[in-house]
Amino acid sequence: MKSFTQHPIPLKAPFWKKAHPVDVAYIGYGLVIVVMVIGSYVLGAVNWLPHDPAAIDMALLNAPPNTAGHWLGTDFMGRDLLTRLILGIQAYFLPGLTAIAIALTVGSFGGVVAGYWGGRLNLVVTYAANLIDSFPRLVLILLMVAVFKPDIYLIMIVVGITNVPIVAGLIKSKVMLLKEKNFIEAAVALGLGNFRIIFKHILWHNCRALLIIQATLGMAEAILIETSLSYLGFGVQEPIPSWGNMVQAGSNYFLQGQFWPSTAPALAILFTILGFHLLGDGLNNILERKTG
Amino acid sequence: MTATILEVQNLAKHYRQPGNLWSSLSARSRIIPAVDDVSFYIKANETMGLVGETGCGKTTIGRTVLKLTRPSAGRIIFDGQDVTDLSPRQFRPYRRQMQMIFQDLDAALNPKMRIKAILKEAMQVHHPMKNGRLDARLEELVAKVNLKKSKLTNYPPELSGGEKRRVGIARALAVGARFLVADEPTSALDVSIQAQVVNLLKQLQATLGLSYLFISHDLRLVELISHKVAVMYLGRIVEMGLAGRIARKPHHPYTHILWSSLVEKKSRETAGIPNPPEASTPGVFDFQRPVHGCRFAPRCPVYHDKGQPAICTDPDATPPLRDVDASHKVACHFPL
Amino acid sequence: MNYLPILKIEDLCTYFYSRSKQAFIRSVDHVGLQIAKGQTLGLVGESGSGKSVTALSIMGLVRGEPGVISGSIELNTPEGGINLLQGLGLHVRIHRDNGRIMQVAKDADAWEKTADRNLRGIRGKQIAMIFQDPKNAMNPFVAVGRQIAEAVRLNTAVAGHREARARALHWLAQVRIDSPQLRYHNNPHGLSGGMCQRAMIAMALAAEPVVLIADEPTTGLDATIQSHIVDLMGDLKDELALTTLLISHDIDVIRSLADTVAVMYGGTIMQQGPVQAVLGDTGTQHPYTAALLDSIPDQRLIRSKGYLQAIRGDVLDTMNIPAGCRFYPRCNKVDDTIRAQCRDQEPALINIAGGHRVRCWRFAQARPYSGRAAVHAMQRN
Amino acid sequence: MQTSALKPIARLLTKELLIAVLLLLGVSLVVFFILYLAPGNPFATLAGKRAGSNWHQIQDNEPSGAWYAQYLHWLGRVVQGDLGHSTRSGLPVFNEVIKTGLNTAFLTIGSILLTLLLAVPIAVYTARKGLTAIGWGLTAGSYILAALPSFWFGYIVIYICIHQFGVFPLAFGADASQWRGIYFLLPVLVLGLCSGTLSEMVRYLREELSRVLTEDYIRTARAKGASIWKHALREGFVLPVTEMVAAKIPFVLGGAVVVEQVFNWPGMGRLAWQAAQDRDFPMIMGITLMAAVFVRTGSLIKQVVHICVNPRASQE
Repeated sequence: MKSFTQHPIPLKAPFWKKAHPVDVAYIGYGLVIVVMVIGSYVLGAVNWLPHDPAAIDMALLNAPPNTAGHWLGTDFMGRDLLTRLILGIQAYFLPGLTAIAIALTVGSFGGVVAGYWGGRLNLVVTYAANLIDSFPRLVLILLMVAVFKPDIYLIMIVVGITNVPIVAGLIKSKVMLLKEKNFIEAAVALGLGNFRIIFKHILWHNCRALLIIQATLGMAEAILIETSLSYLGFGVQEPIPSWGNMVQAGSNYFLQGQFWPSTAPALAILFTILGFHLLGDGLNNILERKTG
Repeated sequence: MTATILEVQNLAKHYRQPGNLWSSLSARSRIIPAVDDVSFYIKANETMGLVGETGCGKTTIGRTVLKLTRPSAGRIIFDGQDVTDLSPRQFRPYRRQMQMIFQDLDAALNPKMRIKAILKEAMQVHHPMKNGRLDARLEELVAKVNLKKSKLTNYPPELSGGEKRRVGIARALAVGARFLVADEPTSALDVSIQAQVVNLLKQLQATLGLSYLFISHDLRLVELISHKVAVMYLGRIVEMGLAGRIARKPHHPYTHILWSSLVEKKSRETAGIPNPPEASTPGVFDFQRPVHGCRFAPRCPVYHDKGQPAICTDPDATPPLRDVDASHKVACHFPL
Repeated sequence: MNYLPILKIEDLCTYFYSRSKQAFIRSVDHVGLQIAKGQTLGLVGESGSGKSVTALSIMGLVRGEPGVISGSIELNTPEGGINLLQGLGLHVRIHRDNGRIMQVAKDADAWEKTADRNLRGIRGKQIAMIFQDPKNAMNPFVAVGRQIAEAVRLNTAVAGHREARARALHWLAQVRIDSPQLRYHNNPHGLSGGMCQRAMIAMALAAEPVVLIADEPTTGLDATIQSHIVDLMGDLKDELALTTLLISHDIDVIRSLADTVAVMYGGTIMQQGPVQAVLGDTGTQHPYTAALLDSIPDQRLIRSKGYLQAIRGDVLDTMNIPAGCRFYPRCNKVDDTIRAQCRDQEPALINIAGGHRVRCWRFAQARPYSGRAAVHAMQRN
Repeated sequence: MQTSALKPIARLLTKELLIAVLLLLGVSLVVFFILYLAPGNPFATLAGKRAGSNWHQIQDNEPSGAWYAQYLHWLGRVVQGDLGHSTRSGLPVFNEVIKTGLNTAFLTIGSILLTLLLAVPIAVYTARKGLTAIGWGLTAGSYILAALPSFWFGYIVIYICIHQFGVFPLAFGADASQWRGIYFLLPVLVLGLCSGTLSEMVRYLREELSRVLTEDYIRTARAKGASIWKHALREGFVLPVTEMVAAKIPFVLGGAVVVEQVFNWPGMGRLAWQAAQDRDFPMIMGITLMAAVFVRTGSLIKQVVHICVNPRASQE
């Protein structure tokens, strides 16, 4: 039995009461993850870490959690796992933001051009988007890595570019929707300039939620790609820690039954990516569907 | 004699049929004449009604007049000035004199902006002003359209249909427009709200001296609010004249059918002319048929009664808009 | 009335719950209707008055929570009568405060299961429905002829594909579609609006239903096409002796097709009775009906180019139903003798002549019509 | 289907085919330019380093020219199926790519089928019932799988296999023939669960299906007593599934690079990895082109299905 009660006077409810509780839980969890990621980045940046990330302790190899002051144990060279996990964020944070920035700016540009002016420009943008979509991302990255060099920023630029079609497609369909509702025409009739219509009315008022969602998903993507590349040996290189090369290094001891050194970073990846995905999902449900 | 505020001469708008690869390669792209050779004028403080079926090009005329789309041919003369070839920048000063009320209630209303912000933006586009004065003007404006002041802090989705329409009208007035294109301003509204909006438009015309191009398919409202009425069929004006005469003494068979098809009338009197056969796709241009000749012929009861005279389908004899009376024109070879 | 109505609705309530406002949208609030055999009942009202939801409630097609919560819908066919809401009272608990529903608990799954069982063999077969916006209401991926043939096979004794096709062609011809053989293969978007509406009517008729519900069959069509459809429906009514529930916001459509009329406002019926009594110039109208008729321009007004008599205020928001008469805030016929009553107390439907009922305190001398009894009966189930 | 409807469909198909060809030309141009702009232009330097390779001959035939001449020359060879020879092994790239490409195709198709097999029931269940406890759990599960690093998950699977079944996939590369059946299943399992497509598929299919179930025509179907699933099938199931499969092929191919590495699967992804390590340009170029062909084929099939299912597209 599902029960519905009318309150005598309708409440002026805050948004978290209006939203579905599952969405609120998603967003709450996602925000916790975002705070932790930013916090870790700051900790790493000011070098405020529990241990020296490079201090090798040959006596304590692959130690389980909570041994000798190492809360999360140590890796195959006896280095503190927690410290390296916190520091590992450095490998993603700025490169990930680069990828997001490229995807959002180029994608918004393409989407607006295709949707707002349409016609030939739309054909050009669609062709370019399909062209980018024709490359499997990892294969393209391997090509770039082989031709140039395995550099995390280069990789993230490629990730950003391969995300452009997604953003462009979303923005374009949003603009088309507004066009269909004569919204843009009304703004033109009022005498507003193209610049103001595009930036204020289209991008700021009607696409910002969408861009935020894409940004959260972009961060998750950056982490997963780096992890895969680390495994393939093209990611961030030792001794600089990244979660990807930590899982990779740890998994060499997997078959000997030493699970922990690779499981810890793998769980970090799992929870972080889950956080970004759920944040995106929850925001999507609340911001896009309700008002759309 | 009042001044002519808008004059349209031989306006045409042709659309290319949405490109498919082969047609663009073979350069045989088909032209859809959405509006063809349309001329009319509107005087200050006057309302011209534009009626016709869906897809007959009446909205296209409204949009072309406001230069929201570029005409293929013809001239648009606003307030004695030819504005047809002005660039968007040159045309901007005219935008504050001519505005549009869109059929879609939400068209002008950014769902993420409060009503207040929407109206303030409209007021400041052409007349930047200080906040104090802005608020005073805003209050004036809201009072003009009978909108509750408490609604100013709401977002558009929280308003009812009638309120949205009022905001739409207020927005058009905010820039100081003298000429409004009202594209089906009542079609999305309930009967009781329709009456309010029509009254508001009439009242604004009386107090502010506005001119309207009133586009609607509701014949009775058009008749009530308009001084002149133009009847369109497939992109052409087939009859034009004073509202009362068009309604009661039509000369074109199509106009006759339109008015006699009013369900209200039919429930009381029987129509003199039998209903025409319903074309497979009424109101949509059929490319298989020739563009010239009388476009209404296939559905025209007179054409069928008269034994399908050749002149009606003669490609070189498109019936011109002729005077049949003082200020009453009709485009038909055999006017009623 | 000494005949048995074919469709008899009593005290129907369909609510929706707004999570953000934490309030009920009382779309259909204690509605009672009946249609006699061969008659057309016109249900007229503005948007949000609950006419369409009433139709969907009959068909068991209401989406959203909690949906239908109480009432009875009796269908009396030659084979016998059935209450479409039979046994559903078990799955819902209603808490009232001062006679107003304030809390509803509903077991949606159990409700739906029982309702589907009640409706089996009735939905589509005994009661068919014509929807508004036919282009979206017909499957865009399937040829209209095949959709009609499907209705034939599902709801009549005709089982074979070949015969069903023949029947579908017959119905296409019946609704005056020329060259049905060609149109049979068209998809809905390949037809014009009027054609599509005809096909929709053909699909509903193909089931040879006992009751036909037509929800805004002319809305969104051009004036000339509207009159074609109205003509068609008038002809079909005579030819097939249909029992029809016709829903429209267009008083002219109702006037030309209906035998009896019910006027809805804010989720309930304000006035019902024979069409001449309700929509004619009788003077015994509900203030709302009278105001509605006044807001349509008539010839005299058009000639004088005067102002319309608009109803002040906005259409009632069924989330905030006032304590008294629903129309009180917009009514221009309230005088001081009844003002307090109008404001504080909801009037009942009052029978002022045979079958002509009005929900207004101005007619309070007449005998009130009780529609509440059925609720209590149902709760005891 | 009526014969009159076939003509526009044929026309649309030729159009799609043309677009696919144009896109593949674009892909080849992009690949060419990446190499052309690479430090030291591999087209020039490689030839000098590896005297015995075919690259030398290419350079011989067409020693120096404008970039477009180089491109056209190269393209001419590509069209003839000559992608050059691997600088590492000296084998013809075309044959290698086809051989490993087939293996990868098996893996990719298998894993997409597995993903669908899991995603469709979850999507249908949650679209019908809403987010109940079970639906929520299943959805959460799909999210968790999508967030796991696939190679780590692969190691877990291998570990479990060793300990539970005593089957050890290390035997793969060397003597794969007798183990093929089992070995085939493990990478498919890992790739199908863990390539990040599962959660997106669940979400997209659920959203599309629940959107379609609220369409007016579904209500009409119920009103006439017809099955809503039958009417929702085309728009709510066939279209989104093909859409999703086509959109996810590039991701799955990317995932295959990692999974092939974990399971020593002799596919294109592993070859790409090898080539990237050795800076074997002809090889990685060939693989990229081949992957693009895969992707384009996928979306071509999608377009065909869309055109056949949705007559609106053909009449527009």
